[in-house]
Amino acid sequence: MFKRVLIANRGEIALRIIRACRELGIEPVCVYSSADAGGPWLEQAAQAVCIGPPPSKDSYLRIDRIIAAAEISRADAIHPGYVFLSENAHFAEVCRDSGFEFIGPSPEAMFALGDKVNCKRLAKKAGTPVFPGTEGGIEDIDEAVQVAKDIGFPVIVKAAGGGGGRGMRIAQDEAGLRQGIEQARQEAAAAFGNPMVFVEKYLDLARHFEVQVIGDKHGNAVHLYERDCSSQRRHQKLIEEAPAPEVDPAKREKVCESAAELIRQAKYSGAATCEFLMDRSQNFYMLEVNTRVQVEHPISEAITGVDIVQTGIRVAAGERLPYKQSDIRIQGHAMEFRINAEDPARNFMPQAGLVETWIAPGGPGIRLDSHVRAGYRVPTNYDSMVGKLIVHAPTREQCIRRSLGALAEFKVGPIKTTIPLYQRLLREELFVNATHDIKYVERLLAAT
Amino acid sequence: MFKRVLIANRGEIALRIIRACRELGIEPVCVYSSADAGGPWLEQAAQAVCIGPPPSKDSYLRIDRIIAAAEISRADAIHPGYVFLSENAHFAEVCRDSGFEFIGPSPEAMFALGDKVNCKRLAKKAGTPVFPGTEGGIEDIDEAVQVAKDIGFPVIVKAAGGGGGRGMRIAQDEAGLRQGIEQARQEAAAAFGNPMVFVEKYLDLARHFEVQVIGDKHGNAVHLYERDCSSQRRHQKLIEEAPAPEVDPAKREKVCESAAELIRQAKYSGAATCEFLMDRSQNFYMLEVNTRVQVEHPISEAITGVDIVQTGIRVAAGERLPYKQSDIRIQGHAMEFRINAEDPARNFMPQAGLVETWIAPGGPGIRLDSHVRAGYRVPTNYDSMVGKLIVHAPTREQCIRRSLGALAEFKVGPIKTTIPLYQRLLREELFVNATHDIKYVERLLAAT
Amino acid sequence: MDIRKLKELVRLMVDNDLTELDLRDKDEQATIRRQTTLTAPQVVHHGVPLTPSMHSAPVSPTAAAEVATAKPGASSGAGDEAGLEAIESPMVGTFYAASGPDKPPLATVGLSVDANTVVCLLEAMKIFNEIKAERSGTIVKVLVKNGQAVEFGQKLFLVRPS
Amino acid sequence: MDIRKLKELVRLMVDNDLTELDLRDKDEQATIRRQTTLTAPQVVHHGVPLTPSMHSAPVSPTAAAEVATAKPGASSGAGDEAGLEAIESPMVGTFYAASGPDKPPLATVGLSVDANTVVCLLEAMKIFNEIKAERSGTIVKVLVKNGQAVEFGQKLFLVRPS
Repeated sequence: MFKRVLIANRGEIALRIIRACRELGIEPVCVYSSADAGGPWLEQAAQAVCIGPPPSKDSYLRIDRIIAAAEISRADAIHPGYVFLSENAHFAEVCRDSGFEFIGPSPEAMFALGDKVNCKRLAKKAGTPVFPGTEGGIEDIDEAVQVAKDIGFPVIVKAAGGGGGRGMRIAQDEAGLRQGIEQARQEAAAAFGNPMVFVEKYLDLARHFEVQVIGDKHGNAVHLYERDCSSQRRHQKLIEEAPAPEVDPAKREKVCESAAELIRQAKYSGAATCEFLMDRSQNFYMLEVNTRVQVEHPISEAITGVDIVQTGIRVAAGERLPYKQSDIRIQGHAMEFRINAEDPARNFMPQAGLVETWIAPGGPGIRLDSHVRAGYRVPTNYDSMVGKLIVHAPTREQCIRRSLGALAEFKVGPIKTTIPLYQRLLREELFVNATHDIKYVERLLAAT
Repeated sequence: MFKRVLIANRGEIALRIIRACRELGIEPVCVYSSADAGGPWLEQAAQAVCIGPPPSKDSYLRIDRIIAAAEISRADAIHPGYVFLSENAHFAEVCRDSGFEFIGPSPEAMFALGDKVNCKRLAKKAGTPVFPGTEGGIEDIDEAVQVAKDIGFPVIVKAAGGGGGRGMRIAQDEAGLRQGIEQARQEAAAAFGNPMVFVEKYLDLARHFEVQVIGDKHGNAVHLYERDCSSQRRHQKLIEEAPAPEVDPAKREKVCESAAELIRQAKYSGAATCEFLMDRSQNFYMLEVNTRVQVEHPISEAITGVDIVQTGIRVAAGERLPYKQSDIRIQGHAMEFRINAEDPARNFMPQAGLVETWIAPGGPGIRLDSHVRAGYRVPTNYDSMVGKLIVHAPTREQCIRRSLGALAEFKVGPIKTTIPLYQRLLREELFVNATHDIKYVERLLAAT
Repeated sequence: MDIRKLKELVRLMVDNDLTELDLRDKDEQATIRRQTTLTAPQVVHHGVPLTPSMHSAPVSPTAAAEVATAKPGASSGAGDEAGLEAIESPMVGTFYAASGPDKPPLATVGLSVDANTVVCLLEAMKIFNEIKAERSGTIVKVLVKNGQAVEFGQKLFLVRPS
Repeated sequence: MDIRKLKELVRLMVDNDLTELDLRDKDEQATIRRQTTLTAPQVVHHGVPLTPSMHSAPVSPTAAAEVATAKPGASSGAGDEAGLEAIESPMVGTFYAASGPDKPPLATVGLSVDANTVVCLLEAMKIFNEIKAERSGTIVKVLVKNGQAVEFGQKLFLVRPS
């Protein structure tokens, strides 16, 4: 096992990793930017090294400084957390080349699943369901129409070289598709210098369904079942829950096992998440694989009893996964609420500044992962999440009730947070009945 | 189910019951003394009624005022919490007579187990192990000597009518016993007007082992396994853990089942605790039965997944126990630390006053039950417990590590608390190896 | 005298249609009167200060009571008008302004009171307790309504001391 | 120029016993020198400001480094003496006072410096970076020891500006 682990991150996830290290008998070392000097989580580290000024690009994204900090602190491994350098295969490679174990997948496995074309190819091999559609670019429009008829409308036309919404068209029927392909080709040619487009199934009222998987360096991998993260705004997850409500148990087992098989095929070690969309008939279509621990990992910990962060460190140190798939059972229901310093009443305006009041909820089934305390100043430089409230209860109904209680107890001020939004969403019929989809939050917000 | 429950208590247990009510869809009503006006837990109640001035005898112990508060708030049941009126059979009777369900046992069952002679008789019938010894008073000293020889020295001579340590003598051998009986008789005669004494087995290096049991009004009862509360000072529990470490599984099953049988025999409904001493050979001797929910109930909740407070309310409303004994399994290890506002460095001097700093620990496996927040003023009128830290982890070793981390994160000031004492005890070899006993804390404190 | 004993006495009276009970011993003294029709309470006096006077009538307290939501000290907002004193509730219960439904209020604005003037009744556990002004002066405001639930310390009347 | 590329260059040098490498293209410029014996680093100059100068020597950084425990701004306690300015570390690494083990310190108390005076080396990832005074004045205090680990923003020298 490692003696000292450097944590290349900040805030709540740095604190989460500190706690995991401490319990494994590892000394956690933090790096921090000068904006985070005095950050409460740093007190809990064995050592803290300032690596640069506030902007991430000059501190938390500076590979050379992070490696230098690992050198001077004599760490033997580096944990990237999430965001920042966590999905940067180059960083993983530099860590390895500099003699530090990267706590995450090998650069090769990260690349294999991070590249969408390669990932889709692997997924098909592993039996992981992907979006049907033309695989490569469209040469012949009639052929594209035939594919669309086979998979059923609506479909989406996407530019092969594209991104950012350009070169994309949603088609509801054949006429729309023919027109859409023409337009998308022109747009893609102009925008990316590459007119190649392809056609995939389009889902508009889907739910976001993601499978937590974890593998070791010995070819073992298990899934820890799934999370439903359909409560989103601008692709930012707000509420996550595990397990996904009202899902057919046999379909759940099948898609979760296919996700575990995918990371086995990729020779992947560490935690990963396979993200899917689930349509109303509970068909699954993989979106992408996140090759790191995720913000919402605690709800999977709650329902399975597995400590994902500790396991990630242990497999990075070469240990075998300490459990088999048959050891993993779903117990109860869990929800996570991302407490963001944003004002939901004023278009989610960010709320950096002094936190004067921070009264956290407690009691049975309540977990709070947060680096914040009264007197903490939220810096303007990083994301607005100031904590995660994780609620675990025997059933989904009880979890909603317990969550409403905890949110009512949770007092933060004078900065505004997303707490009132969650109090509203937990009373929305669509959410309560699990008939929601990835757009319901935006529809609700637009309607008011 | 009840519509509205009046909580005849304060502080953390009032908050615990509020949370349970809320999740059951019940409106919680609090009573409070004027010393507790503005108490943070009152904000979470549906209604709060001031019932008197600060002294408990004029407020939390005033049966008439509590009943009056139940009347004006139109409650249909009363929860006594712990301490105060919780083991007062008269109060239970007044509640019933006034048309309010008492959330706890019937007055008859409370009396049956609360009376030590009656309880011991029932225990023998149920197969619950009790202290061997003369059952009634001693007429003939030679006979007492023979009993002592049969059960083995040391023995304790106790006055039948006694209490408060008077009329008690510990005897290590026959000579000591003969002398002790004489002295105890004289002392008892003088003190209680009743010279009758009896002899029981005496344990000095025992561990405190208590079994959580819960019954319904339909004759069902289960145990939720045990807690070890050997870390005590002046009979006040400091650290509790569940399950008891290093106990033979077959012996555990047997004593726990005998405790469940005892409350079945007593036709007891609600939560109760059978307290035992356990000697080094893991023999058990019942001390008494507590006929209420206990301070340390959360660690049993942690290892069994059962919500004891909610279950207590449900059985009081007439529901059947929602689980059978075979549903109850021990999962992991849990410890509770009573955070008392006392200065361990200054002979545990009470520390009432303003809490300026209150930074609670968090993360996986951490539960905090507390009514305190920064800005709260601890009143001088009640006990010094300001919160309970409950830590759950897969093994005892991991639980100790996780607890050390949580205690290091927990910052309270300027008032002193027992946190530093626990940081010390968790590193004590006797505790770590589970070779401790009910006197080890006092021996350690005396040695420093 | 504990509640159980009192309740037993009241039950004895109801069961046996008694209308008055007067008990005295060296520590305790109680006078209980009841009416057998569904009318309002009738006031009684108590002897030993620590023993409350009581009156039992089969009036449903919950039907008459309004739920108290105000906090003591915040219940009127007028308690600290210059020179005024408040008569506060010494118990939890339901406020009755008069000693019977057909009777006039015991205390109205303008009434001169002294320490022993009974200004209202407070009912709890079917027992009616008379509340005295405990001071001399003039009632200037009645802060609670007939039938309203009150908690300990709640301000009932404002008095201008004489 | 990314780290991977630099590290590959250094590895290329070590593997092939090169002592100097000079690269230029339109965006980047790098000069790397190394010694093949276990001696101290040798200083190099860099051309384009954004490209750090580098020097590689097979010196174990962890063997030489002491763990930094001080917080920036709290590292000296002397940074705000009246009229004095601090030269702060622009990076994380190990402080070397001299350009070689047999060489005298680059900056000692009393030395007059200008903006371009190299006052020390900071090593990270086996690359030695020269640190300039960035101001004119006289060194009045050296705040860190040879071989000590320093973090970003840590005060290295106090200078009395001229």
